[in-house]
Amino acid sequence: MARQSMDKQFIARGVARCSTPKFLLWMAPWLALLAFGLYAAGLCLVKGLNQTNMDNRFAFGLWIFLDLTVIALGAGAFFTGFLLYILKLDELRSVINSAVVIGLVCYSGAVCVLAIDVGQPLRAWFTFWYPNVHSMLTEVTFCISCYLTVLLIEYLPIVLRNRKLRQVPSFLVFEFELHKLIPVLAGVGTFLSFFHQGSLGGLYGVLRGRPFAFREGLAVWPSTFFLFIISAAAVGPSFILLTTWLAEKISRKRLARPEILQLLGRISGSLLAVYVLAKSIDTLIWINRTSPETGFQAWQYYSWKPFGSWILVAEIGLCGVVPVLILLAPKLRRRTGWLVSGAFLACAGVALNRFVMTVQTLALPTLSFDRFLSYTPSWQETGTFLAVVAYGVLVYSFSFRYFQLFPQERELKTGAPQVEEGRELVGRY
Amino acid sequence: MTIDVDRCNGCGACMVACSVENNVPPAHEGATDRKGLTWIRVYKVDNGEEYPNRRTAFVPVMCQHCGNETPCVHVCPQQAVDVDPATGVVGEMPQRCLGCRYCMAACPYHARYFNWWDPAWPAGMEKTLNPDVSTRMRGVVEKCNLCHGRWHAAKEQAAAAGKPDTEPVSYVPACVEACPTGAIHFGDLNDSSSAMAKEAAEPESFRLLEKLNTQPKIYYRSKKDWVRGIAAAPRPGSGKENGRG
Amino acid sequence: MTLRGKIPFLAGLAVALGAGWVGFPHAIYQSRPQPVDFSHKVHADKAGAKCEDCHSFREDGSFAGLPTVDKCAGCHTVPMGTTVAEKNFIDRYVTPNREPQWAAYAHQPENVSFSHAAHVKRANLACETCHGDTGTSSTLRPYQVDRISGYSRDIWKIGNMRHGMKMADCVECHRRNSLENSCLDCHK
Amino acid sequence: MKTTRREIMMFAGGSAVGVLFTPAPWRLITDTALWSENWPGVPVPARGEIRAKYTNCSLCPAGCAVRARCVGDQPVALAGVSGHPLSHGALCPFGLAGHHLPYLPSRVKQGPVKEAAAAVAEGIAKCGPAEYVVTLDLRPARTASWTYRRAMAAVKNGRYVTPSVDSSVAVDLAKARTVLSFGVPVLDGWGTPGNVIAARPGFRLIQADPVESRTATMADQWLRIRPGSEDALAQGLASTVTHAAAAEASGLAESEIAALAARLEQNGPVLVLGSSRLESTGRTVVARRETPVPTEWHKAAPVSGLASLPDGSVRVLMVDESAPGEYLPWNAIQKKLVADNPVVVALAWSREGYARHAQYVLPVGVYPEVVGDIPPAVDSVAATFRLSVPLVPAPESCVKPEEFVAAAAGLSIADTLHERADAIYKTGRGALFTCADAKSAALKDVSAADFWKALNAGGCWIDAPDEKAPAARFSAAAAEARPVEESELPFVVVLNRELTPASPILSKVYQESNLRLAPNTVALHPSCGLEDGTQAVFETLLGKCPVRVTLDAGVPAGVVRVTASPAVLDLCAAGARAKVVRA
Repeated sequence: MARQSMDKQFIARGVARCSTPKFLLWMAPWLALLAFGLYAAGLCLVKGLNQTNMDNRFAFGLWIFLDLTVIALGAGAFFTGFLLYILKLDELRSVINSAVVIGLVCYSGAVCVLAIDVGQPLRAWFTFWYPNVHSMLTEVTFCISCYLTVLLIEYLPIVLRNRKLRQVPSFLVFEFELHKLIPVLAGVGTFLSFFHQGSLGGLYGVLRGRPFAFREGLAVWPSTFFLFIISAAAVGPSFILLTTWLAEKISRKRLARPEILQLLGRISGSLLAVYVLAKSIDTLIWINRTSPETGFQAWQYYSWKPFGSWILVAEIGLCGVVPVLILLAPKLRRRTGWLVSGAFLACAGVALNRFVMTVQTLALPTLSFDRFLSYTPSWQETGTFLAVVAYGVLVYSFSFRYFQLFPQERELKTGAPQVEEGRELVGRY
Repeated sequence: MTIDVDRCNGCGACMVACSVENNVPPAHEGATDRKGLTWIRVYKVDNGEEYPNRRTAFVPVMCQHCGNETPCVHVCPQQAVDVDPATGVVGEMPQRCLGCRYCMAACPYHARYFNWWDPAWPAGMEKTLNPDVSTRMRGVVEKCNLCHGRWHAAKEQAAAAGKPDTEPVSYVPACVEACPTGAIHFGDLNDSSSAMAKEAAEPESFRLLEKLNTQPKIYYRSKKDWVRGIAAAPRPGSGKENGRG
Repeated sequence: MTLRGKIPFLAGLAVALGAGWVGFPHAIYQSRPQPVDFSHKVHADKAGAKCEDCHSFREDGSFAGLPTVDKCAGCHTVPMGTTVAEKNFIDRYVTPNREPQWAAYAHQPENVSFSHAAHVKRANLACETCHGDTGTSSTLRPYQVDRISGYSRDIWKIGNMRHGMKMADCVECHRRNSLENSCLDCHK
Repeated sequence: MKTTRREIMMFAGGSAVGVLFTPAPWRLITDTALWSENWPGVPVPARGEIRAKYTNCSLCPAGCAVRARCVGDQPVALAGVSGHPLSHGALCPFGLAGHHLPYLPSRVKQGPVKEAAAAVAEGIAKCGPAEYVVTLDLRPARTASWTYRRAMAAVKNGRYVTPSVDSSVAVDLAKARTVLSFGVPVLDGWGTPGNVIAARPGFRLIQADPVESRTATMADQWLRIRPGSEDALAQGLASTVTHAAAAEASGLAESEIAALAARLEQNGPVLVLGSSRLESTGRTVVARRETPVPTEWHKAAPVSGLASLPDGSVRVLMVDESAPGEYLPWNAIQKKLVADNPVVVALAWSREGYARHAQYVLPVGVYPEVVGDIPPAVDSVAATFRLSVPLVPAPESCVKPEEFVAAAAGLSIADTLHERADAIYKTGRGALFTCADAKSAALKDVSAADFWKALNAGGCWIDAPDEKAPAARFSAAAAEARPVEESELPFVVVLNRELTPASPILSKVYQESNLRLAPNTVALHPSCGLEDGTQAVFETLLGKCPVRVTLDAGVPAGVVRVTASPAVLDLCAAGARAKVVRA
């Protein structure tokens, strides 16, 4: 009882949260998953990467693919920050905290997985000490690690504004100081993440040895550099939209005004439109010039089953054009179902794009006498990634419970008694 | 370096000699042709026909030592790979490598290999390791460097003999020495008077995936048209797997 | 906040700095005495030996490094001096023809291919450039090895040396003289 | 005063900040990275003076000359000796890794020597009139072989048995303009590889082979005949049967056979390998002069084949497996053993051969641990004498096979190799090739002592060319493929010769690539219904053994190509029928 009341003291005033046991019950399965994942990761670290199903030909596997995806989805953090603090789009204040947590989760998760993905983690810091400035990976490493620090700093005020912690005067002061800093951080963050989202794209665009991925570009950057930036910026808001909606469903509360979500949808939609256009143009150039010049007829890439041309259609059409249409149509946007599915499609589209860039690139043969390869991740690989998912859910739930992720929640609460009712009932049992 | 595909009878002497020279460990029992360590690998290639028109050839593939925008060099985040301006050899430092495997994704010739396991020799066999080449550890990438151990030895002898370091030293890599049919030749491509440069210039010489414009320094030679055809991109549409070897 | 309030903080700071600057540099090295108390000085003066006389090159140009005991036996089958060290050396190693387990101060990591021929014969570097005044030392200091990496302390510069033998030191000199500077020139 | 939680936290904070301004954390991350360069599990090669030693490879009858690169005394790499008159500087993958063999995990290290000697003595003692004491020698015509023959002559009912009896028949590749090979791996380890490669431009190679073997790949003409139809084709070409019948059996077109017959007519001299039906022409097959032996050795048992022994007659069997040679299937040998506990002693360094069947397995030295001579290879017209010189010492526990057999027979032997060298020297014939300077000198110009010294430095004596060497012919060799026996098992066996056991480094060509067919692997046509890499069971009428399946379009449907490891040879000969089922 005592510790429950203790626990309650941490929960922000004016918002209702479920009982401690219920909360723990919710956390338990995720903790279990996390434990399992950490075991799998441990195996990879102790016994080496032979625990995975990657090999000399499939040098990158599940991990890189999902890292790219997760980071793209996490882009919401920087992009919302950008809109809010730089473009002064004030409505977004109501989701910025949530966005920051999402970003933090995605980036820290990705970095952890990367640390396991390399064969010699003890030497990872060489990249900082002996950087090869020509390597996109160097750019990625620098930007991601810097931006992660930024996110941590952005996360601090959210923590410090916790009801109990603010009682420590010095914390309060510190938080206040930090707050003045936030716009600056947002600026820096934006710059950094713009860069590494791009570099992640460049990662594959520069592979002149892999005509399927190789792209021409502007200056030192291949076109994928810019495509990744736009696509990330486009799905970032969508993902925040999705998570907010999920949080509402799970916690059975209204956390942000529908207008906000629709705004997110609109932003996402319009950017996605730009992306789809750019992507199509890029693809055409690639099919007609870039690829043939390297001696590879583009259509032959799609003659290796199962990666037929359907994958191109799915990526640009189904998961590109369709969500654009949904998210840009005010009527559909107003209907939560459409809005959410639109956002989901957008995210799926970018995930698919990352999959194509990583997995399909490596599966395709380059020499006339080697063969199309397949690869299925080992349970250790999958487990390790599940750990990241679990970790994400845990951090988010924890933050949601104890910190103010949705400033609007309090006023919305009074506006929505019936939901409140339901929660109370649930709470009692 | 030139490799006469018509002379190669696929015995594998080069692969063995290479592993012995460069302290490449025997396979872990879990290793396959996709998780192995073969700095030089002889592929069995056929023309896709059926008997009696079926023709087969053996193609040794090692690091092609690309000269132009060497794909692996500028992707490495921490300068573990470089091209020696003097020799044009693409060198790789396993002790600098962090095992991100980005270079492997970048290499169109699949000439780079990752140490998926700790290196292990049967008890006592570590006595037979070559002192001129350091053994690698698990979790790093390695590849052919044209037997730099032998190169060092040659340089040292030149130094001891009082020759100036401007003078190019001569040595042959283990695979060249081991090839019983003499299919592999090694020499200085820059020296246009050398037999090497002449061979490379002959019409029957070709390089793998030349259109990628990576300018490999390994030239293959064959009088057979279909063999020269392997230099091109995969035959579009042919799902047929001839990736044995 | 009052100064008094800061005291614990400052205390912590002081302790950490002390430990890091004074304690750690000692703790990181493990020190091991050489098997024989050998005096380079005596051999240089009395025997008039040059470095190459004992640390010789082989015909093929490779460097033999530390001499084997039979080389010592050339002179020391019976004591030449009166020192206990020499007597012990003869009893323990020369007579039973056992190799002393010398620890080479300048032993390079396994992945380094250092050619004495190139540096001594071609570039005419003096031994002292890298080995400091070991050649004139009258006693062998204990061999100090890094507990974690297992590398000799001399790799990181030691007192009487002009510079260490880290890669940075090699590269610095190679740059200055615009010599080879690609990885595999010096790494094996 | 009492310390508050706050003070402790501030102290911690202070030290945290402080540490960052000391070398400690930075040195620690550097050191851990350095540690990863030579952490446990990464062996460090021994340093030392580099020397060259010379020997001759005794792993197969070719006996190629070898230059060993040694650190101190330990060989770390092997290579051919360029300019060598026999091996022409070539070395096969197995020879290149020969210096690994002493460390094979499958090596026999200990053995009941005394017990075995006692058992043999007892066996000899109670050997009945119609019972035999047999020495089986897998590598005939060595000096050790002579010791065995003398020993077997010394014991009552002694017999000396070898897998193939015509070790004095030689092939003259240089003379041949056409080589017709029935499944003989001419370009893949047959004869002396270097010599074959040197002679290759001189002849047109026609390979009759059911599968696309490495030789078939490199041949000028590949005839893909039905497995087991070698004999029929040979008869067709020899016109002992009609071309139609031959075509019927071999699956070739009748016109093809006619054309081939015509070509053989025109492009003589023709050398026929792998079949005794067809006559080689133009003295491409000749009788080689014996490498001289001391006259007192001539009191020796004759060379006989296993077939010459009646079933159930062998009381004592001593098998010398020290030098790999042709393997006789165990069931053939077993038939010859007496019913009531025969004594079988295997003198072997590997557990993979007869060691699996013998009741006494005695460890012997392996190449390059032991000294012994290598008889001339089949493609060497002149008699030769070269020694395989030890590069590393054999383990204490090892026995010398010839000494064991001699002792059992009560024959006292001295330094037989030296004796024979002297016998050769007395003839004054031929020339001596020395490896270090790659020069040949007439034997007359060399002193006996230098001769012996040179031989122990990998040198090689080559007999003077024998102008009037009579044409000869091979007797039907055991390896010759016999017609397919009837059985409902789906696959016909085609054997692939690999040297087993070999260094683990051969995993490069066996496991880390499919360049060669690994000992425990079978190759099947992709249409066989099994996936590449499946673990399966290879089964014949005689038994089964586990194998890995690899698919190869070069193997016709209905044929299984399997590497002839002892385990496999115990189950089947070429042309046998087998099935391969998923394990």
